Amino acid sequence: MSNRAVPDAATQVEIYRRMALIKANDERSRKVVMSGRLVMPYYSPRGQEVIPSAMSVNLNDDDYLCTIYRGTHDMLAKGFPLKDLWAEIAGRVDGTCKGKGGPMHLTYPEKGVMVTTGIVGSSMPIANGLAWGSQMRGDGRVTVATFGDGASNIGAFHESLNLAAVWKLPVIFLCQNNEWGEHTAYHKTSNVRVADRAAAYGMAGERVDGNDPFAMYAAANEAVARARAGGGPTLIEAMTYRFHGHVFGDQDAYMDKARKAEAMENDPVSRFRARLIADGISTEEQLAAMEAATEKEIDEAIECALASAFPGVEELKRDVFAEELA
Amino acid sequence: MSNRAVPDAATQVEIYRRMALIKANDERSRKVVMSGRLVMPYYSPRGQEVIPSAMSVNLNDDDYLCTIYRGTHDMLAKGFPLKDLWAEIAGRVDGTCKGKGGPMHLTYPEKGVMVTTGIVGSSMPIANGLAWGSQMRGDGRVTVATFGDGASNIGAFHESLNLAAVWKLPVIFLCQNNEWGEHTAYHKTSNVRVADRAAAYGMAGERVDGNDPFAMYAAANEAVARARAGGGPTLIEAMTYRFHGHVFGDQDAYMDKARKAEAMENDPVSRFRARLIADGISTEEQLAAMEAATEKEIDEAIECALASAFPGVEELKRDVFAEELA
Amino acid sequence: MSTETMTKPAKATTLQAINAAIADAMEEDENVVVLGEDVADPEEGGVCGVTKGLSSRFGDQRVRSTPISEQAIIGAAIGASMIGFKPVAEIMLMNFTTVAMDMIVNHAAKLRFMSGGQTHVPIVIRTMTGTGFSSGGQHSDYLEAWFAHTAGIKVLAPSSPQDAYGLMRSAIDDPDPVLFIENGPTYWTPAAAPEKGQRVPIGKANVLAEGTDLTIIAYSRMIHEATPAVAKLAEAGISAELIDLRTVAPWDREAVLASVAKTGRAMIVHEAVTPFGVGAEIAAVLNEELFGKLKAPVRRLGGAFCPVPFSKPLETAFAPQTAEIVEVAKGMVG
Amino acid sequence: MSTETMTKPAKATTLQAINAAIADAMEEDENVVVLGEDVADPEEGGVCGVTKGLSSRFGDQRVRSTPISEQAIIGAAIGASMIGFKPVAEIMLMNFTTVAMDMIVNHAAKLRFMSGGQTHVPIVIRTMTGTGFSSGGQHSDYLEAWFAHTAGIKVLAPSSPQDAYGLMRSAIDDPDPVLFIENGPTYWTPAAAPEKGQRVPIGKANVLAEGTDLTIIAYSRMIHEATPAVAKLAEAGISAELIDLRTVAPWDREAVLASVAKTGRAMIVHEAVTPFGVGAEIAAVLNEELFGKLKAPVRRLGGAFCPVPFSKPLETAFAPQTAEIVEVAKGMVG
Ligand SMILES: Cc1ncc(C[n+]2csc(CCOP(=O)(O)OP(=O)(O)O)c2C)c(N)n1
Ligand SMILES: Cc1ncc(C[n+]2csc(CCOP(=O)(O)OP(=O)(O)O)c2C)c(N)n1
Ligand SMILES: [Mg+2]
Ligand SMILES: [Mg+2]
Repeated sequence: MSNRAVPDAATQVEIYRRMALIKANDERSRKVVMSGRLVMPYYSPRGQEVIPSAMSVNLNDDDYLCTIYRGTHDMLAKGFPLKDLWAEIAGRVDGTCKGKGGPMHLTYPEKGVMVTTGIVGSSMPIANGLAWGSQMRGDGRVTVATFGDGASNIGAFHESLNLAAVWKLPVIFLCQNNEWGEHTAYHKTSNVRVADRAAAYGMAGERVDGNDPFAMYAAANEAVARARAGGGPTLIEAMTYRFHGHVFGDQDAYMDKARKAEAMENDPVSRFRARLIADGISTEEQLAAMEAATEKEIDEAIECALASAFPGVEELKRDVFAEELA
Repeated sequence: MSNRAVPDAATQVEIYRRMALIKANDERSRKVVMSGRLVMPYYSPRGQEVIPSAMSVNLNDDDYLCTIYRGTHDMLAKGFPLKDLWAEIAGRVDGTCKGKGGPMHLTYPEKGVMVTTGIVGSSMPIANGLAWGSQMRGDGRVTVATFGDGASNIGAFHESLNLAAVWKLPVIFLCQNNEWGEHTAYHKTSNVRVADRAAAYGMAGERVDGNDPFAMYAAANEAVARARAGGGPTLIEAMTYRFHGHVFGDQDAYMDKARKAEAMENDPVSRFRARLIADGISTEEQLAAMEAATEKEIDEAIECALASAFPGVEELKRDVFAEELA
Repeated sequence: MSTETMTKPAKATTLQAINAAIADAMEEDENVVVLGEDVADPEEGGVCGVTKGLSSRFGDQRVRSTPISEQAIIGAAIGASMIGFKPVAEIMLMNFTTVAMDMIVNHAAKLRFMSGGQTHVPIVIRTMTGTGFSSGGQHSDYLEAWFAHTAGIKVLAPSSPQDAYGLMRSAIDDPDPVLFIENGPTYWTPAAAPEKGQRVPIGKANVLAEGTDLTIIAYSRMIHEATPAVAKLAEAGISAELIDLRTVAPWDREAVLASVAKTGRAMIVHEAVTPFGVGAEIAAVLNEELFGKLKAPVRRLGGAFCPVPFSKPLETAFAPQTAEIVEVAKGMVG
Repeated sequence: MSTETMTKPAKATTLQAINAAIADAMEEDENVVVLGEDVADPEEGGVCGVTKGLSSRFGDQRVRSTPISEQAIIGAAIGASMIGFKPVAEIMLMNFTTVAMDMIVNHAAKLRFMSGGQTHVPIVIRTMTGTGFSSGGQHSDYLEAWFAHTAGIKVLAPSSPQDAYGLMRSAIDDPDPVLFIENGPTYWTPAAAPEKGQRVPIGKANVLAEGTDLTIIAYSRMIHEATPAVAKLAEAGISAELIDLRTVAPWDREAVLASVAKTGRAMIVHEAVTPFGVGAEIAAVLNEELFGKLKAPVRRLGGAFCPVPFSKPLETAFAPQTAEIVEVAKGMVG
């Protein structure tokens, strides 16, 4: 494990940029929902910023991602443009899905964001198909399926990991273990670590500290290299913690307060920020400027979104099939 | 492993009796279907006689069984009466299900045969429910779910094993690995042994020679003891071989001839028969008499079945709900 | 709401009514058990709290939170029900029945028949759905027509706290599998509280308003769109009869036919997409049974034929609304 | 049957026609791929051999036998289709769609809409079903009404080798998901062979017999019960028009309405259970569109409202038969 890949300075900064973007976007999202300016089910990814950031710096735009309702962090890390995202969650016609998909179905094929699903476990079977396509084409692309700890107990997980292993598909199963599936603690729903299940498919697998950018980068780097080299799938269980309730409005009384406070104290975003400065990789000024730029981008995206029109009812007849319905 | 339970002489004979019954019944079934006297999809369990025989001698009548289309061996070993069975597969009103279920849905609660399913994987979720009931009642009963190697790749397997492990249910997942799922060889559908998957649930599990009555008895005995003692579920992968095609009529051209010939030469029924005599546990005369009695019983069952009437069309309105339909 | 306060002539919400119905059934019969994701109290009795308080009161064995494993949930309910338990299983949202269809359709609904009556499956499957939460395409579908098209399972869809209570009690009493459809957006709407122990019979519709010009047949949330429509129609001089189906399968042919025989006109309103929906069956039967006696074609108002859209104006336009009901009714009578 | 022999004015079976259609499509378009349990040649091209020869001819990558994992099968098809492949996925029997409903309904059917048209899912899901094999309750169901009630997926159900070929070609051409329902018991019935390359348009019914007294609307195996019924009715002096729907969703309203407008009487025949079945939708539309113009109530003949029974006399009684069609038709016209 000592010879694992280490992100260079520029990559570290880039990982941080994505993390900071995710954090800022989440804070703004919660504010906007809280204020009632936007009404939507909002699943905060706060606390899970490292995972997709350290993963995605190992990916190209044309690598594929299948993510879930709790997925804005995955998408933003993959390069999903803020404007297309905000207009979509505002239900506007300029949204990436013309407002028809909403926060649980954000899609942006240009950056490889192929599917966002609201059905637990369902990112995985479809990810296999994308990976199978890449395998048939030999285009060297990698597909990442993200999902939660709770999703590791559903049938689709099993069928998908098995098929991927048998077919040696270039796919990465990225489990973000935030300790909770809605109100239920992971340890109440399984006797084992998620990563332990890789062995049940003859697949590479590991548990990694998903809040440590270096560990996460190394795991992602190896999994991506394995997939690109035709070495087949990898199951990564990235340990993290969900800072907020399951969905916006959930008062999270079921979450242990001390554990939560501890996790928030160890906020991976501020920790990594401090480390970048301490290690001389970046400076306070540089990071502050980056963060300010991000805030501005978010401002603009929200402004654009709210200025965009709502789709007309004729959209009910469109995109059901290729041909518009009569 | 050296201290494993060994069946006593009477139990050995009883195991053999069940095996011989299964074999005789199978041979007769194939003959009857071949001749066209009965028309039904018939899934021969020939070659798999040891598994349910060595399992069921560890069970009581009120222990539960959920089995599958390829299940007459499981049922007969559990005590399913031949007459009720034959009348059912003949589609007659005296059949255990009045002819409405047929060979894929044979049910006989008196002997604990609760469910026979034609959907791959579906014996397991329901077995959990029976076991959960026993757990709530504290009645000490054990539930056995049997299924094939191919079924270990379907979602229901995963969900069921996980739930059983987390809830510590008194259930045994008995995988009969006959190397084939329809026309597909198991090794093409999974990179691992079925038993290796027990670890993915924190469950006891082992692969055992399912054609060796001693090994199978020991594994079954331990699993049953564990379940009765509140020790939770066990996954047993019992290795065996399917002597015939998937379903009657399947010419099994896809099966390797040498492998099949070898398996048939090592017919577990004749092997165990010879051993019982060699070990002085029984004699040729005793076994021959037993076998003759079995044949007679089968004769009678078939005769009864064919003498029974077909159900009337009014049965289409019955048993849909408790109340007859108008 | 405790079950005590329920006996007072008070208000209750549907959420409270369902909670009370399950609690009262559990109190009376120790074989009633509850399972599903988050249903126990350490998990807050479900994301909406429908089963809140039950595990604290009746214990961890009888009220069990499960992993996210819908096939395992329904399978466990089926197995336990076959040996005398009366499980109330939750599938959090109706769209998630899609991952448990084998258990529901091939097993729960069929085991009685396939076993020739030797076994039966007295389970209640609670599930919630509906437009209005801006949840989009995978969390809002009404799929009752699928189950109504399946022999061996009953389908209930109450629209009020009283019916929710009474139908839940009847569902738990029932010896066969029952799908119990709850509408999310109206969970918290208060209305007359149910009486403890009261049953609403399965298969019996409820005439909510009597009228002579046309019959509006609806269920679940659509009752709340149809009720104001009836008032508006009255203002316009049109006398509409409103029937709350309550049970979708087996639906109350007698009550519906009697009403439409009287009014001569019928409109069916549901939130599920129109084509091949519940409205089709009712329209087909009405036309067959009242052939030549109808004064106007039977009309169906259902959801638009598309996945449920996210964007608010589209989501609102997707499902039938009061104004549309009024307009169509006027067209029928005028 | 090789695709060459198909161009001759020969006979072919539906099984051969489907095989040829897939082979011809694979030959023309390298993006056409096949997956499912046992579909490759080492596994004999499926339990009935529908895909026999394809993996030998087009290679192991393009024709893949899978583990028994229906969710994974449909998921893989969906994913590959989103990036330009045209997967033909097999779900061995229609009852097994129950374990893949989430993938089919929540994903395949909805991704185009939910993505605002950015992605689409051009997959064909082949599945087989039908009474007649004595397979009992879990292997014989017609569930087409479920999918017809789902926006975003098309449903085909051919009754002849020519239609099977032509519809399969159209299904593979189609940019959206298509459920292709094959009837098992008529797989081996020979009839006029299809022409190579011929398409049968999706959404177009076929008038198999012209008549003036009533219209019989059917599809899949029921065509083979209705065809002799038309002959028997002719003997009795009743002129029946027989429409093979071929596409269940979107069904050909124009053709059906035109025919019934002419005959004034309609009967719908399907093997699926009657309540909430496809017949309900057609009856509802006919009554709405031809209100006051019908000479008799629209009749529906479907499967008995129960799981499919095993026992032969019951299985036979379950599904509509020629004699019943004749009898009902006589009652309508007489
Ligand atoms: C099949 C299915 N069952 C239940 C749900 C309801 N549900 C939504 S999110 C969730 C918890 C998922 O937990 P986990 O997989 O750990 O992901 P996280 O939300 O923690 O990111 C549940 C049960 C669903 N969406 N799909
Ligand atoms: C969900 C589902 N998919 C497919 C089938 C078709 N099928 C019936 S038996 C079978 C093979 C099962 O193999 P295995 O589990 O090894 O059991 P065996 O037949 O060898 O006893 C298949 C694919 C089915 N019955 N159910
Ligand atoms: Mg989680
Ligand atoms: Mg097998």
